[in-house]
Amino acid sequence: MSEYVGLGLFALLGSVVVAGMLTAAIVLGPKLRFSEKLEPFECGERQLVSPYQRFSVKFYLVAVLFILFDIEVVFLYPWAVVFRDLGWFGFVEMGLFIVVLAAALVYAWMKGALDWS
Amino acid sequence: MDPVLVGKAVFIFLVTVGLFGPVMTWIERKQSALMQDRVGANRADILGLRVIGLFHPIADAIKMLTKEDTVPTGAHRVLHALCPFIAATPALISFAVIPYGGTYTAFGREFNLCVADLDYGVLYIFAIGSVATYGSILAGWAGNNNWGILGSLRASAQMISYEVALGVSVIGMFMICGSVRLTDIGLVQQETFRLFGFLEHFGWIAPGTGWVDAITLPMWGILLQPLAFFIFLGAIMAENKRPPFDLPEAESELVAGYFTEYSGMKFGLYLLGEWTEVVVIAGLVTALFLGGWAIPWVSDVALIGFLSGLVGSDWGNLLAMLVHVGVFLVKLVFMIFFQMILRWSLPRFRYDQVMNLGWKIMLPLSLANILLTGLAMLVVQEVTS
Amino acid sequence: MTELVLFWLFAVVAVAGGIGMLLNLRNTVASALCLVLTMLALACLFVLLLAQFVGVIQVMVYAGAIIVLFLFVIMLLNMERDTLGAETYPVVKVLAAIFTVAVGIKLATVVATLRTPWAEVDEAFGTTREFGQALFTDYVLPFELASILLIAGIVGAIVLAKQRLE
Amino acid sequence: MSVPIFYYQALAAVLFALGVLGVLTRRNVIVIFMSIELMLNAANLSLVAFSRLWGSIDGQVFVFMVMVVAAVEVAVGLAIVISLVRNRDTVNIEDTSLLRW
Repeated sequence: MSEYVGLGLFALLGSVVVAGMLTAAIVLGPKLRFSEKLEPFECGERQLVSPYQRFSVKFYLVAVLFILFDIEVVFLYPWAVVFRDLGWFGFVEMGLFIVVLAAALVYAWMKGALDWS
Repeated sequence: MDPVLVGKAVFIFLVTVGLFGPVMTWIERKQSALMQDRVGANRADILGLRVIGLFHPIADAIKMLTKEDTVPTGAHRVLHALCPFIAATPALISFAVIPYGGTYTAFGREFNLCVADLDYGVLYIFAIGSVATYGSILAGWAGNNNWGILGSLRASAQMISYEVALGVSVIGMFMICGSVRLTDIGLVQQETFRLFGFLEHFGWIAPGTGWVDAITLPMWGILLQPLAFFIFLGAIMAENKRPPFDLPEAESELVAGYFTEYSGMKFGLYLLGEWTEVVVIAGLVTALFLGGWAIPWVSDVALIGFLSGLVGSDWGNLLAMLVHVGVFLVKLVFMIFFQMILRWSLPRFRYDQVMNLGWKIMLPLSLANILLTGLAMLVVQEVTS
Repeated sequence: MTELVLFWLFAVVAVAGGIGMLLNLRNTVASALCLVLTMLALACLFVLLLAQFVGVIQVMVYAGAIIVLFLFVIMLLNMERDTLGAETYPVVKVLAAIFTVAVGIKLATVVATLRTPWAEVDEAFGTTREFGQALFTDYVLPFELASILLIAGIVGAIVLAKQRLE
Repeated sequence: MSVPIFYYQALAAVLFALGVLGVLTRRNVIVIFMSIELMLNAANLSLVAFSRLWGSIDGQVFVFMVMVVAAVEVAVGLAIVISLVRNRDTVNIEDTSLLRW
């Protein structure tokens, strides 16, 4: 488990440095606050519409495609590692898997889930 | 705790974050000056001493630290402070698994130049990178700003789109190396293959022909998987959201995108994360595709043997270590420079172009690349066995 | 000893994340982030149990993809402005609590009988290679069926979400 | 291994119970989905612990399958939520007792 000691040390270094910078900036910076300054930036105008609106469902479709292909990639990693041992058998089984998922991609493509205009 | 381990961790942390991170502001300006034929950043001075603008990073750091930290009204205060942290930390801690040298034995100790030689090395970087997505998704949402939230949505949709292409493109390399551990991948890339060896296997020429044995190429990823290399580089640059993929922060459209409402060091942390990620990308590309610490045609064993013959086994090993770290750093700097050149020479994509590139070009191509690589490997196995 | 300390650390974080998710009545985004905390703590526990590969995949899939999808939906639909009012009637709450405690106790009594010592495992346990060997030899059929499930998921999600879009 | 298997299983039980509590008491559909994820994760922890206990990798393979199911469930489930919000403008589970509208 010695590699995890190094990893933990590195993670600790990284987070301490970032946290230190954040706190240093909050402590060191000037604090002159008035309501105009604290308004959300809108190129000098008052905010007319709330940023919290409903957005296009396109973003959701991209995220769904992402999740399902992420799962596919996750299957590909262990497969790639043992590919040499599996030989033709492994090639055929992953070929089937990829073809099925490619069909899903084609379906999404045809349905226009990937069109941004 | 093992002092060697601490030394390794601190060394590579200082190099990537302490040295390259801040100096990137300088490199970026100097590089843009070079591309645009100007002198560039050279104003900051200490007592009249300018040293080709090298004091600019220091000036930047001081400026960032002493700027006011504003949190807009209506923002979610905790998340607003947390987001820069989530965005910057993953980049800083992902260099831990990248090896910057091989394994050496000197003075009765074994030195393995990788902070954490994990079995799932590359996946660690991908996993950490996927957590970094939160830094950009939530930044705009926490800031209560129209530009911010639009930038957030664009950023996160872009990042997740390219994460798929990124993950699929390296599979070919994993298949060839039979491992996802970065040190294993580095070792495989030390070997060489005979470019015209197939002539011999097909029986077209007699075995032992001199010129067939003489023409060899190192088994670098860029030579074995050229398509994967370009897809990987493009996808990982899109992940980092730097130009030409800087849609989420397009100044002319979205002010500053998801970090519109961030000032001072919080803003600086986004930049620091971005720059550190440039270094991590360079390191990862070097380790995966450019042979890591390897010198082409010279294997670790040969180099260590040669140097041991000159100065004895212990010092020979240490010298070889230095040489390898040097070679790795040269490749790293080259990749950083390459990214900078792309940044300043390509125009920004349109959003639909970015999404099309990820889903309709890179993903199918990299899937095809996997099948082709598999087929090629199996055929080679059949022929040679 | 170190292991025990680490176990308690991650266990506390995991449970705190779960509780945080339940108690955040107003802010769904904060709920989702608490769940991320639980997922990350669980990934660390997996590594502690030598399931390294599954641990890193846990981060990639749950923290990196599934919760991101949740956040997308919360942001797209702008749930923050929806008021849900009081969160169920007190009677239901009490009943639910009793039921939950009963489930918990039942599960705990079942697992409390486990006294088997940990098996001896070699270095390779839980590595990507060993995992791949098991998945692509003994579990080929579930693996292929997973692709059918995934394509069904994609089709279902697209049909449902694109409904009345045009 | 200084930590008894009981600890891991008890933690899994606690997380599962938290998930059950979430499903039973919360009315926000999205939070209910998250609670289901929590339960699936508790099951995952249990599987991984047993896999380590018997020294057999099979439990970890099952975790993979659970992840696939979780991903698909979330994708379709949240698509239903989106269409629910479009049609009825609510995420409250109690407003969705009608089977058709």
